[in-house]
Amino acid sequence: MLAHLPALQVVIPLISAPACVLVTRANWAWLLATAVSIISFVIALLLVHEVSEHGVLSYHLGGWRPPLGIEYRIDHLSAYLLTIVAATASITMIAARESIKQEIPPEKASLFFSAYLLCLTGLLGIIASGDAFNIFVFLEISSLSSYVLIAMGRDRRALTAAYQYLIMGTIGATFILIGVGLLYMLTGTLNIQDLQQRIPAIVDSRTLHAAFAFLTAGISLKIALFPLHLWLPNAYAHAPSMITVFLSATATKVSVYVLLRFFFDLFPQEISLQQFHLGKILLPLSIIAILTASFVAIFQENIKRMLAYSSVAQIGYMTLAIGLGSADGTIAGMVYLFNHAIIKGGLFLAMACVLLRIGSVQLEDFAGLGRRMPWTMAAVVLLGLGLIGIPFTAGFVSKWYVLSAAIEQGHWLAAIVVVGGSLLTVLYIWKIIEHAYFKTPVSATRQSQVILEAPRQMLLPLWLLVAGSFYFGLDTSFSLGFASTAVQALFH
Amino acid sequence: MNPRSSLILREVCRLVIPAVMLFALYVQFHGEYGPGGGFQAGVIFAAAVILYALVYGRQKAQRILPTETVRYFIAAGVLLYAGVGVATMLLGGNFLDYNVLLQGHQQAQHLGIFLIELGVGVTVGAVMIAIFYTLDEFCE
Amino acid sequence: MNLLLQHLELALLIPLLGGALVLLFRNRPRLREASSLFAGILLFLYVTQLLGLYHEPSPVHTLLNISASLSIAFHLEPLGLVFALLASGLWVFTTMYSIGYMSGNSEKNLTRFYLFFSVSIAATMGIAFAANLFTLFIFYEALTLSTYPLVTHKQTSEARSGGRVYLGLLLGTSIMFFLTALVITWIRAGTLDFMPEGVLEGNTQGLAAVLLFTLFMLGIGKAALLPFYRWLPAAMIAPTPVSALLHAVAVVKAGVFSVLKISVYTFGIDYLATQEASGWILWLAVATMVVASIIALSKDNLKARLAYSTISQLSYIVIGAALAWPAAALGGALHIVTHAFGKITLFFCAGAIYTVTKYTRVSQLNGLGHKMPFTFAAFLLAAFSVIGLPPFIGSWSKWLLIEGSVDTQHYVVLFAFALSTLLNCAYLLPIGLRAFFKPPDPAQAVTSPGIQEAPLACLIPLCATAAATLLLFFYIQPLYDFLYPVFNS
Amino acid sequence: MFVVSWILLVLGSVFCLIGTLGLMRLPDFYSRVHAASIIDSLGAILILLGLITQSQDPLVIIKLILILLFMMLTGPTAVHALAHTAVLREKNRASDQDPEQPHEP
Amino acid sequence: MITGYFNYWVVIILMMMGFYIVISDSNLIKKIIGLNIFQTSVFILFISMSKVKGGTAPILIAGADVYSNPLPHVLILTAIVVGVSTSALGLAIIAKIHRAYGTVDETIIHEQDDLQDEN
Amino acid sequence: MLIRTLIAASLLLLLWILLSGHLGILLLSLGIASGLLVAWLIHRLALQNPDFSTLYFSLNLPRFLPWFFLEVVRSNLDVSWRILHPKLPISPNTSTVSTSKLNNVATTAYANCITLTPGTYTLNVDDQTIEVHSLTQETAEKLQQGKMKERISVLQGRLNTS
Amino acid sequence: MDIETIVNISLLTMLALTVVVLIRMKSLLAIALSSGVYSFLSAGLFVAMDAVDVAFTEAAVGAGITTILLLVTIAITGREQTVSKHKRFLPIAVITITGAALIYGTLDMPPYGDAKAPIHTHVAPHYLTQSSEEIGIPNVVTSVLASYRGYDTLGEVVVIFTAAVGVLLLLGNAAKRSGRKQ
Amino acid sequence: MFTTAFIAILVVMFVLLLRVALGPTIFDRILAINTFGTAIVLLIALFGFLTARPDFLDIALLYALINFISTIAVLKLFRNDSLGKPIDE
Ligand code: NA
Ligand code: NA
Repeated sequence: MLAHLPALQVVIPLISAPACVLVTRANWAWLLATAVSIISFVIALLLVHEVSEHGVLSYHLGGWRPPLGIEYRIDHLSAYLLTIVAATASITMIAARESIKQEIPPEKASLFFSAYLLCLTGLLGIIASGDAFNIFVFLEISSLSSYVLIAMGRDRRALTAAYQYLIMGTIGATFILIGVGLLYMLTGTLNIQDLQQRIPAIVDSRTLHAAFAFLTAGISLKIALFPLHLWLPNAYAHAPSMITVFLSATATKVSVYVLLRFFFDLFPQEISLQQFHLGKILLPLSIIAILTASFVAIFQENIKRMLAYSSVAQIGYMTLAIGLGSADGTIAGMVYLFNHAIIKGGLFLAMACVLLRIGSVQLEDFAGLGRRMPWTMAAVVLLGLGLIGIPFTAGFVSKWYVLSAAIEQGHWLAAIVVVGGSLLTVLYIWKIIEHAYFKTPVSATRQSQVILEAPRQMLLPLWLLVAGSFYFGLDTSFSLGFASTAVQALFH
Repeated sequence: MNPRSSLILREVCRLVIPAVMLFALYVQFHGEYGPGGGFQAGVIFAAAVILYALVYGRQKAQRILPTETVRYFIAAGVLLYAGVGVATMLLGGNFLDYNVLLQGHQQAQHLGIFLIELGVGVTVGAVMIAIFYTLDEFCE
Repeated sequence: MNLLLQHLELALLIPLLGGALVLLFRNRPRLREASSLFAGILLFLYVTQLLGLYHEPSPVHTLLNISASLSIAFHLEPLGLVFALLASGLWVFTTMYSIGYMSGNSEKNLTRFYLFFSVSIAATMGIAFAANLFTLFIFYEALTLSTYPLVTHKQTSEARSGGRVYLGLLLGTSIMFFLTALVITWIRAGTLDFMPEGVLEGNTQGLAAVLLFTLFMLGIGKAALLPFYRWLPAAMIAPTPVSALLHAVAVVKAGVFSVLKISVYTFGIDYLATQEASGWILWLAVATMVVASIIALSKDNLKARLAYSTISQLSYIVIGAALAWPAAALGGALHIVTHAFGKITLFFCAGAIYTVTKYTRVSQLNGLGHKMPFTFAAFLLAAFSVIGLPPFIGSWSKWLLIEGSVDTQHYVVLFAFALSTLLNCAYLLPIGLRAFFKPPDPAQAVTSPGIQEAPLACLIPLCATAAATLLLFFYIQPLYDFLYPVFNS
Repeated sequence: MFVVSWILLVLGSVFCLIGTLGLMRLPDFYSRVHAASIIDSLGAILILLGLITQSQDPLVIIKLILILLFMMLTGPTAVHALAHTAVLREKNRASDQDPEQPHEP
Repeated sequence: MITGYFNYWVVIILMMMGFYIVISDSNLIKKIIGLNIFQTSVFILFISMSKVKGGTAPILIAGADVYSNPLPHVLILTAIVVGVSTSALGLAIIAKIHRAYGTVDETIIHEQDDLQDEN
Repeated sequence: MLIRTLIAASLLLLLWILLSGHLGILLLSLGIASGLLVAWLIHRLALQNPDFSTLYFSLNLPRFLPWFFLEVVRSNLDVSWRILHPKLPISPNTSTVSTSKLNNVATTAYANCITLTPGTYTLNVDDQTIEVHSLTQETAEKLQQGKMKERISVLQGRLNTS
Repeated sequence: MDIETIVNISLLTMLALTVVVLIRMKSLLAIALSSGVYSFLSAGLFVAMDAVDVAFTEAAVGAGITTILLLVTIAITGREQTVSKHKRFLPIAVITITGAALIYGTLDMPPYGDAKAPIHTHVAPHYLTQSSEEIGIPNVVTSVLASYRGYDTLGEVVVIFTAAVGVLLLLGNAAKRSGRKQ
Repeated sequence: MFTTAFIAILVVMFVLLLRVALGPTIFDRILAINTFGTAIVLLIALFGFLTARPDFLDIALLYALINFISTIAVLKLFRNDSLGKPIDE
C-alpha cells in the first residue's frame, strides 16, 4: 500500500466527502472529518519519510505514463506542503467541535464538514499533482468549497465576502486556465516535467510571455498579493472562526506553492527570473503589501480583520523572499510559509476561542480578557511574539532568513522593509495585548459578565500551536532543513 | 385561472418528458460511440425533471423524487466513480487503472469507462435537480 | 564543581524557578515574596561560585543549535561574569527593597510583578553569559519584553502610553538596526560567535565597518544614545523598584554591556581603532552625555532627573568603547559597576521618599533631610560617587575614561567630561543639600505631618548600597585585575 | 434525388429569409409571431427534408425525422405559451411596468 | 493573417467584454453572467487551438485520418462543468444576499454596510 | 397499468433503437433497461393519459399529415406573399374556434396545428374554445369553417368524445 | 473562403454582437435570455470547430440548466433592473491592458488550424492513433476523458458535487423551514 | 449546395439577433430567441452534412427536445413569479 500513498493522500478525503453527506449526526460528521484529517497527516508524514528515503515519487493515475496520463509527483517541496496542510487540518478539526457547534446549525453539520473535506481534498490535490491542468481542477475544488465555507459565517457580510471572493477567485482561476492553455498550445503537453523540458526551446515566443503574464496575474489573485488582495480581509474576518483558522493557515500557502511550482519548476527558474523578471514584479508588490497591509492592520478594530490584513502583509514577506530570486531567498520563503501557518493558525484559533466565549472580536471587548481567559490570551501573547519575530519563536527564524537573503542579494530596501514591517507588527499586536492585560472593561455589562476560559478541546490544539511556534523557533531541522532540500532540488 | 389554459403544455410534456429522459439515457450509454456521456446525460435528465417541475409544480416532482433521495444520488455517483478507483487499487493496479478490472484490456477499459460515466451521470443529474429544488424552495 | 561551569543555563534556571514559585504561591504573599528573595540570593551565590571557578580559556557551552549557523550558547568571560555578579547582587537588594516598597504603596498585581521581575533577571543572565551575538540578541529582546509588564504595571492610560514608548523604541531599534547588523555580521564574517580578537577583521572595511558599528550602536537602544533615549524617561511611570531595575541592575546596564561586548568581541578594540569605525558614534555619545545632563538640570521631577542622569552616564560607557582604547574601554566596563551602585542608591532613596511622603518633585524636598536623615545621607554619598569624587568608586571609572581620552588625544572629549562632571554636581548635589539646609515649606508641613524615616525594608538596601559606593573604592583592584586581560590581550 | 434535395434546401432557405423579413417588417409582436412561424414550420421542414433526401444512411434519416417530429411538437407549444403569456401580461399591465417594453403588450 | 488569427482576436475581444461586465457592473447577477461570458470565451480559445484545418471531429470513423485534437475538448468539458458549478454557487450566494440585504446591487449593499458601521 | 407501462416501455425501446442504431447485446439490453426505467418513471410521474388516447391518436396521425402538410404550404405561401407585398396587406385580429367533442389530446393537436400554420396561432385554450390570433380576416374566416377540426376529430377515434 | 470559415467568422461576429447587446441591456430577464443566445452561438461554433462533445455539453448546459438557474435566481431577487451605476475608467483600463497582453501573445501563436503546431504533434497523436487499440472505443474524447485523464474527470465530478454541497448548505435550511410550515 | 442554406441560416440568425437587440418588448426578444433555437438546429444539422459527420445530429436533436424548456421557464416566471409552483395556481 506504500506505493499508493500519493494517491491515497488525496483520495481518502475525496471519498470521505460524499460519505460525510450521508452521515446524519453532527458529531459523527465531525468525527469523520477529524479522523480523515489525521489520517491525511499520517500519510503526509509517511510521504515525507518516503521522499527522504527514495527521492521523488511518481504515481501514474489510471496507470497511464505521463505525459499521456496524469501524474502525481511528490518531491520534497510537495511533501513539505502536504505536511503543513494536513497538520493544520488535523489541529483545526480537533479544535473545531465546540466552535462549529455554536456557529453552524446541527442539521447542516454534515454538509459543512463535507465542504471542509472537499476543501482539504482540493488543497492536497493541488500539491500532489504534477499536471498543470489537474492542478487547475483541484484548485477549483478547493476554491468552490472555500467560497461556501466562508459564506457560512454568521454575519451577512460573510455572504458579500464570499461573493467577492468567488468573483475574484474565478477570475484568477480563469487566468490560470488561460495560462495553462497557452502553454499547452505551445508545447502540446500538460505535464509539468514535460513542460519544463520543452519551455527553454520556445523562450522567445511572445505567446509564452502572455502565458507567463496570465499565470502570474492568476496566481497573484489566489495568493492575495497586493493589489489583488482585496477579497482576503473580508473573507477571513467574516468566515466561521474555524474556517478562518484553516484557510489562513493553508489556502494562500498552497497558492504560494503553486507560484513556486509554476515559476521555479514548470518554467525553469532562470527563465522566470532572467527572461520574465519575476523578481522585479514580485519585489515591489511585496514591499507595498508589507507596508500598506501592516499599516492598515494597525487601525482595525475587528481583530479577525486585523489579523487578516496582517496575513496580506505576511504573504508579502513570502513573495518578497521568493522574489529575491536566490535559492536562499526561496528557502526563506518556504520557512516563512511553514512558520506563518503555525502562528497565524494559532492566532485565529485563539480568536475562535474568544468568539466562542464573548461572541465578539472587537478590540474594545478584549479589555481585561487577560484575566478572564488567561490561557487563551497567554497564547495570543506568545503567538503574537512569534508574528513579530521575537527570537525563540518560529517567526524569528523565518524573518531571520528572509532578512539575510535580502541582505545577501544586496537588496537593502527589501531588508529595511522586512524589519520595518516587523515594527508595524509590534504596533498592532501590542494593541491586543495592551487591551487584554492593561485595561479594564469599560461597559458595565462586560464587567459583570461571567466569561469562562475556552474549552479544553480548543485550548489543547491552541497550545500545541504555541508549542510549535517555539519548537520550530529552536529546532529548524524540519522547517529549514527539509525546505532547503526541497528548494535546492528546484534550483538543481 | 382556467386549468385548461396550460392544457397544451401538459399534453405535450406527456410526450416530451419521457423522450428527453430516454434521450438522456441514450446519451449516457452512447458516450463511447458519439458525442455525449455521463455529464451531458445527467444534465439532460435533470432538464427533464426540471421541465416536469415547471409544468406540474416542484412539489409534485419532489413527491416522486424527494430531496433526500436526490441527496443520496449526489453522493452515490461520486462514490461509484471513486469506488472504481479504489477497486482497481485493491486489485493491484494504480488508482483508476481499469486494466485490472477484467482479463482483456479493452473489455476492462470498457467496463471502467461504463462505470465511471454512470457515476458522473448519476451525480450530475442529481446535483442539477438538487440545485434547482433548493433554489426554487428558497424562492418561496 | 565542573558541573556548574558546564551548565551556565543554571543562571537562567534559578530565577525562572523563582518565578515559577512566585506563580505557585500566588495566593500566599509571604511565601511568594520569600521565594523571590530566595531565588535572588541563590543566584548571587551561584554567580560568586562561578567567579571562583573561572579559569581561562572557558569552553563554549552550546545549549541548542537552531540551524547550522544559529545557536544558543553560553560562555564565561570576565566582562560577563562581572556584569552577572553585579546584576545578581543588586537584584537581591532590589527584591528586598521591592517587598518594602510595594507593600508600602499597596500596589496590586504583585504576582505578575514578581514573576516578570524574575524573568527579566533570567534574561539578564542570558545576556551576561551569551557566547554569540544571536544569543545576546535573543536575551536582549527577552529582557525588553519581560520588563514591559513592569513598566506598565500601574495599568493607567499614562502607564500604557509609557509602556508603548518603552516597547516601541526598544523593540523598534533592536529589530530595525540590531537585527540587521546581526545579519550583516553573519553574512560578512560567517559567524556570530564572540571571539577575543573580534570576527570582522579582514572581511569588512572602511565605510561598511562604520555603518555596521553604527547599526549596532543605534540598535542597542538600551544604551539610550541620542536620538533613541526617550524610552527611559517614558518608563519613569513604573514603580520605583522597577526604575532601579531598569537603571542599575538590568536594562540599561545590559545595553551598555552589549555595547562593550560587541566592541570587544565582535569588532575588537584594535580593529575598531584601525577602521575608525567608532568615530562618529563617539561624538554622538559625547553629545548625548552633555545634552542629557542639561535636560536633567531642567527637570524638577526627581525620578526624571535621575533618568536623564542615567542617560548621560551611559554615554560615558559608550564613549569608553568608542574611544577604541584599552584603558578607556576598561574604564567603561568599570563604570557599569560603579554607576550601578551609585544610581541604584539614588533610586532607592527616591522610592523611599515617595513611599513616605508621596513627593515626586525636587522642589518639595526642602528640609526633609532632618526627618529622613539616613535616606538623604545615602543619597548624598551616592551622588558623590556618580559625580566621580574620591573616595567613592565612581571616581575610578571616571579616571580611567579621562586617561583614555588623554591617551587618544581626544581633548574635546576630555573637555566634555569636565563639563559633564560640573553639570552632575549641579543637578545632583542641590537635592541633598536642599533637604538638609533649606527650611521646609510651611504649607507642606501642614498637609503632611507625620513624616518619618522610610520603612526598614527600604532603608537597609539603600544604606547597604550607599555604603558599598564608599567601601568598594578601596577594593577595586581585584576587579581591575580581573577585567584587565579582556582589553589588553 | 440530388436536384430534389437542392430545391428543397433552396426553398427552405427562401422561406426562412422571408420569415426574417417579416420579423423586421411586421408592426407588432402579435403579427411578428406569424413571421417566426414561417421559419419554424416550412423553413425548417423544407431544409430538413432536403437533408433527408440527401442522405443514404437510414440512421441519419431517422434522426432527421425525429428532429423534425420533436420540433413540430415543441415549437408551436412554445409559441403558444409565449403568446398566451403576452396576453395575460397585457391584462395585468397596470400593475407592473417593464422599462424595456414602453408601449406594447 | 486575418483568417489565421481572427478566431483568437475575436475571442480576446469577447473575453474582455465579459471581463468588463464582471468588473464594471454593480448588479451581482449580471456579474455572474459576465463571468460566464468570460469563461466561455476562454473555452472558445481552447477549442480554436484544437482545430486542425481539414480535420474532423475526433470520433474515429472509416475514411478519415485527420482529426482535430481531442485533448482541449476534454479540458474544456471539465472547465464547462467548473463554470456551471461556479455559477450555481454564485447564484445561491446571491439569493442569500438578497434575503439579507433586500437587494442585489453592489453599490446599495456597500452603502448599507457603511451605514451599519457608522451605527 | 402494467400493460400501459409495458406498451410505453416498448415504444421507448423502439425510440432507443432508432436513436442508437446499434443492435449489439449490450446496448440492446441497456435499451431495454432504459425503456423500463423511463416507463416506470412515466408511471411514477403520472405522465400517462388515463386512457390510450395519445396512442390512438398517434396511430391515426399519418392519415392526417399529407393534408396538413399541404395546408402548411398554402398558409406559408399566403403569409409570405403578404410579407413581401410592399403594402403589407394584413389585418390582425383575434377570434375563437370551438373545440367541442375533442378530447384533450385532440385539442392539443388542434391548437398546435393552428399554431404550425402561419397566419394563425393559438392564444388561449378554454373549456370549449380556442382563442386564435390571425394575421388576416380571411385566414380567421377560413379557420372558422372548421375543416381542420373535422379532420382532427376523426383521428381521436371512437374511444371517447368527451 | 470556404464555408467553414464563413460560418466561423459569422458566428464569432454574432457572439461579439450578442455581448454588446447584453452589456447595454438593463432588464435582467432579457440579459438572462441573451446569455442563452451566447450559449447557442458558442455551441454552433464548437460544432464548426469539430468539438462535438463540447458543443453537446454547451447545448445541454446552456439550454437546460444555466438559463433556468438564472431565472430561478431572478425569481428570488425580483425582476429588478440594473441601476447602471457603472464604474467606467478603471475597468476599461484593466481590460485594455489584459486584452493587449493577450493580443500580443497571439502574435507568436501557431495560426488557426495549423496541423504542424506542437499541440497537434506531441501527446495528442498518441491518443488518436493508439486509443482504438489501448481503449477500444471510437470516441477519442471519451477515451481521453474517461481513461487517459480519468482522474481529471473525477475532479470534475467532485467540483460539481462541491457546488451541490454548497447550494444545499447555503439555502437548504429554508427548505426545511417551509416544509414544516405546510 | 449547402452554401445557400448556410448563408440563409446565418442571415436569419443575424436578423434574429437584431430583433433580440431591438425588442421592443420582452416577448419580441423571447420570440426571437426561441426562433434562434430553430436556426441553430438547422445550422448544426447542415454542418453534419457538410463535414459528413452525422453524429452531429444528436446535438440538433437535443436542441429540438429541450430548447423550449427555457422559453417555458421564462413564461412561467411571468405568470407565477416563481418556477416551481404548479402552472395553474
Ligand atoms: Na463522450
Ligand atoms: Na402559425
